[in-house]
Amino acid sequence: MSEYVGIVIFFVLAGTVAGAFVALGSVLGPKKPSAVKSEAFECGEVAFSLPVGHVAVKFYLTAILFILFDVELVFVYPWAVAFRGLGASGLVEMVVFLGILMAGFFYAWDNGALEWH
Amino acid sequence: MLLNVGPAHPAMHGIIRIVTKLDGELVKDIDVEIGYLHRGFEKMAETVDYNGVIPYTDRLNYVSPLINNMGYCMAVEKLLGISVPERCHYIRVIVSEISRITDHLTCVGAGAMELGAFSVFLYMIKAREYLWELVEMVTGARLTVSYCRVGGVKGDLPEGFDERCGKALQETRKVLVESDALLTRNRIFVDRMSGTGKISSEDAISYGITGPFLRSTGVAYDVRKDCPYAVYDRLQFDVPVGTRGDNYDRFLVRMEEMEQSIRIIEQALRDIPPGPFLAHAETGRPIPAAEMVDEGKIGNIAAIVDRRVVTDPTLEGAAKSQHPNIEAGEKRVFLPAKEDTFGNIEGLMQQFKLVMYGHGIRPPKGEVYFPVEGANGELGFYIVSDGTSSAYRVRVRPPCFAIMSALPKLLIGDMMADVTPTFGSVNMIGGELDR
Amino acid sequence: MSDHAGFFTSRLDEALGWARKFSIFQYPFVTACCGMEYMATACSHYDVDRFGAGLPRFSPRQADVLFVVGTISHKMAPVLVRIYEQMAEPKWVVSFGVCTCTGGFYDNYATVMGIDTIIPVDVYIPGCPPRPEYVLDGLLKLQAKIQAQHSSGQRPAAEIRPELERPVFD
Amino acid sequence: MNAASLIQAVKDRFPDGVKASHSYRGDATVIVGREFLLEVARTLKEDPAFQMSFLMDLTAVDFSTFGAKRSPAFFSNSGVAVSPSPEFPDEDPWPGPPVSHPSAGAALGAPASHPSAGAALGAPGPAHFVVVYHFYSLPLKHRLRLEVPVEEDDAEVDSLSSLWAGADWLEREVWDMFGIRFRGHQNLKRILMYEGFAGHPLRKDYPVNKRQPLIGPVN
Repeated sequence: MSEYVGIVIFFVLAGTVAGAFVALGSVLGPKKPSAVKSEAFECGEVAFSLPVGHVAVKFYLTAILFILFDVELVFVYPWAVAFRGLGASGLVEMVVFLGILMAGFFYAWDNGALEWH
Repeated sequence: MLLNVGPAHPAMHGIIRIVTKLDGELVKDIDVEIGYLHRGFEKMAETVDYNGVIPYTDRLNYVSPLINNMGYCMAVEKLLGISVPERCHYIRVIVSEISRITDHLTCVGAGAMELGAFSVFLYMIKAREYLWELVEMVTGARLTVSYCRVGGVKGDLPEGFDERCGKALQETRKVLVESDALLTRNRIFVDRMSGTGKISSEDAISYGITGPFLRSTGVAYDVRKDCPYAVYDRLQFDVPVGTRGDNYDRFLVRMEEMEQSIRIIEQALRDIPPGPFLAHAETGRPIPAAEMVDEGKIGNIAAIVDRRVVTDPTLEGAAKSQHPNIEAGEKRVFLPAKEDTFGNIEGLMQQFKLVMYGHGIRPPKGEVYFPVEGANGELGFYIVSDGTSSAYRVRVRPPCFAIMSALPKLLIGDMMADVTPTFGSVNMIGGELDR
Repeated sequence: MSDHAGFFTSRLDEALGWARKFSIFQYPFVTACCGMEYMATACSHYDVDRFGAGLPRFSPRQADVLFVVGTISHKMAPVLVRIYEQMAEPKWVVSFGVCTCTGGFYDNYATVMGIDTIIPVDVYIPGCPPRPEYVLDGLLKLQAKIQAQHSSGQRPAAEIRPELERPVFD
Repeated sequence: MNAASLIQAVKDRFPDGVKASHSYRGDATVIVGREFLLEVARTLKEDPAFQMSFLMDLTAVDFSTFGAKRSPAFFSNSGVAVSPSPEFPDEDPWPGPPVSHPSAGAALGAPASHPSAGAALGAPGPAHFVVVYHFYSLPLKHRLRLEVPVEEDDAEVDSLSSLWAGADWLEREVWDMFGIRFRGHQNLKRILMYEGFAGHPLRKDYPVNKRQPLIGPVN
């Protein structure tokens, strides 16, 4: 139980500091909403169309690839922390895990998913 | 999607509006809208007299103001049919080249900053500060200098200019070497700059593009070499030429041109015809003006009656003796030395005839076109005169106007992120584009 | 009670004024030659960052001070007013250079003769272009104004200049 | 080739097209009738004798008040504008602004009479507008100026944007500033001023500080 106290204190501190800034900002800052202020800012001109509606599929593809390969890091971190205790078998498991991941990456790379056009 | 990269955008240097039709990140079509900094230079040039136009010419290409000054003054001198003494030609070449270096420094620095290389921007602006201190030493102002006059320049090069100029150029060379090391083989910079904003030399010529932009496509057209003016035909310098005509080549051409400009300045400083900076010592024992005034105040007339007053040759007015080094010896064009204006009636009459409204410089009726190599290309002044003291029509051929008209050809097919480096290397200056 | 509250709110005003004064996020609305002098002021030699105003924010949402730098033509005026209105309170306006103060020597059909005819201005920095030292002095005046301002940030109504008729001569 | 031979070459190519020519201060200048413009421009570009690769500059000049006495200074109440004669004697004087020939039936070989101030209607008098083109040849390194006189009522000239792409924006600016239309130009609309601006500012009859603000007072 005791080692979790550190994490709790960390989150409490983060919460209060962030909350304080937001609260002070909204309380002390003067607010004068106006019609023009709520419109989208497009370099000083009236925006043609807000970027609503369909977006090119390329953005979606890149975003998915990023999430795929970035989330894997979540598994690598605890492994790295407990690396001493796991010994050789832990190393082999991680190599296999990363191997599968890299195979997927090379497949995507080969297919040109990373190219933009 | 229709996106508005509008006038108030950091990459658009604040005054261009590009409406881009985007397909994802690809730029499909572009509509460029300019004119946000149109200040009516050509209309104002018709209301003031010939020397009054010079402050307006500083604000055309305000990054290299001295080149505009020289271009306009040489055009009016061609209209008048007078020529300037040797030393004045050399002074004009020196300050024009200093101004060209500051223009390239600002352009390359801002271009690199927009790609994230902020430190290169800080180094280059530091180098520009050294050169601006030099310009301030010669002309009195950092940016809006109005140094040139029809028929000469405002004042001679001050004493100790050579050492200060040598030091400043050495600092600039050091910054150029640093920036070259930082940028030229930098993987991100090369990837962002090479291949984007390409234009072929035929298109460039058809659009009327000149200057570093045209030279990066492989055409070696430089007004200083093809139609040499001032003393450029006596100075050795070569014209850097690119091959592919993309942003990276323009960056290399500008960096090399700065090196050539430094070379020109050193040659010009070496063989500038010597004109005495200060009044000749042997004709009358020189006494500083302030001292003379003090002596006069306490009534010690005997000490000052045969002395020759010495005033600083630049800001307080040109000392009489070295005045002929910098003016065309044409009484109807150039203001007399301060000592003459207050010393004798001829000087006072000459001053009156040049300054009073309706008098001033009155060239014959005629029209004249004079091209000069500006920092962005051929900067031409077309002047029509109707014999009165103010120009009938002054037309500036803005070099970056042609480049901007080719912007759709540069940007269509590139990605949205390539608009910034391309626009950085177009070096569009609002004052010159919209006049 | 009121002076006690007064004591508390004036302490708060001073604290707020001090906080806002040294964390100016500026929106450089750069159009013309003054931009070169603005670059020189913002860079390492004259360094505006010493006064806490070093961070340019190119979106009106995140900017406190609108630096209007360079001539504003009639074609640019609606853009300037729109950006001013889209800035979040508390906001200030600095008119940088004589073209923004009074139109400079471009007294013709194309130029707005002074931006205080279209938006309220707090600090005027004359000069064509103003030397970096003028700009830093203008910044100090702005900081004094921010310090002395009431925490609610409302400012005296901007006095638009009286309508002066000018001789139209060709 | 130098100015004289260049002018002579153009004259041989278009004997009736070229109305007049001069090389004042060494600038080879040819004055061409409006209907010959496109032809002359095409030959200047494609003919190996000229090879004018660059259309350097395209502008216009409003000669309506050329030579008229200047208005007195706004501060001088004497009502008399002092404008003494130019002090620079000129050995080869400039032959004056281009003379416009009435478009209906160009009088062949009309004498380039010295520009008399009050030209009778129809008689060749100084043109109201002159469209000025500056060409430069990269291979042959020579420059030529082409002037096309245009009248106020139908101020229209052929567009060169089909020959040089640079002409597109230059012509839009001349339309914006002078109100001279260009036949065959794709989208001839204002480039420097805003759409709501009435009038053409660089004309001599447009006062300097007549403002039409989009926002804010008129002062």
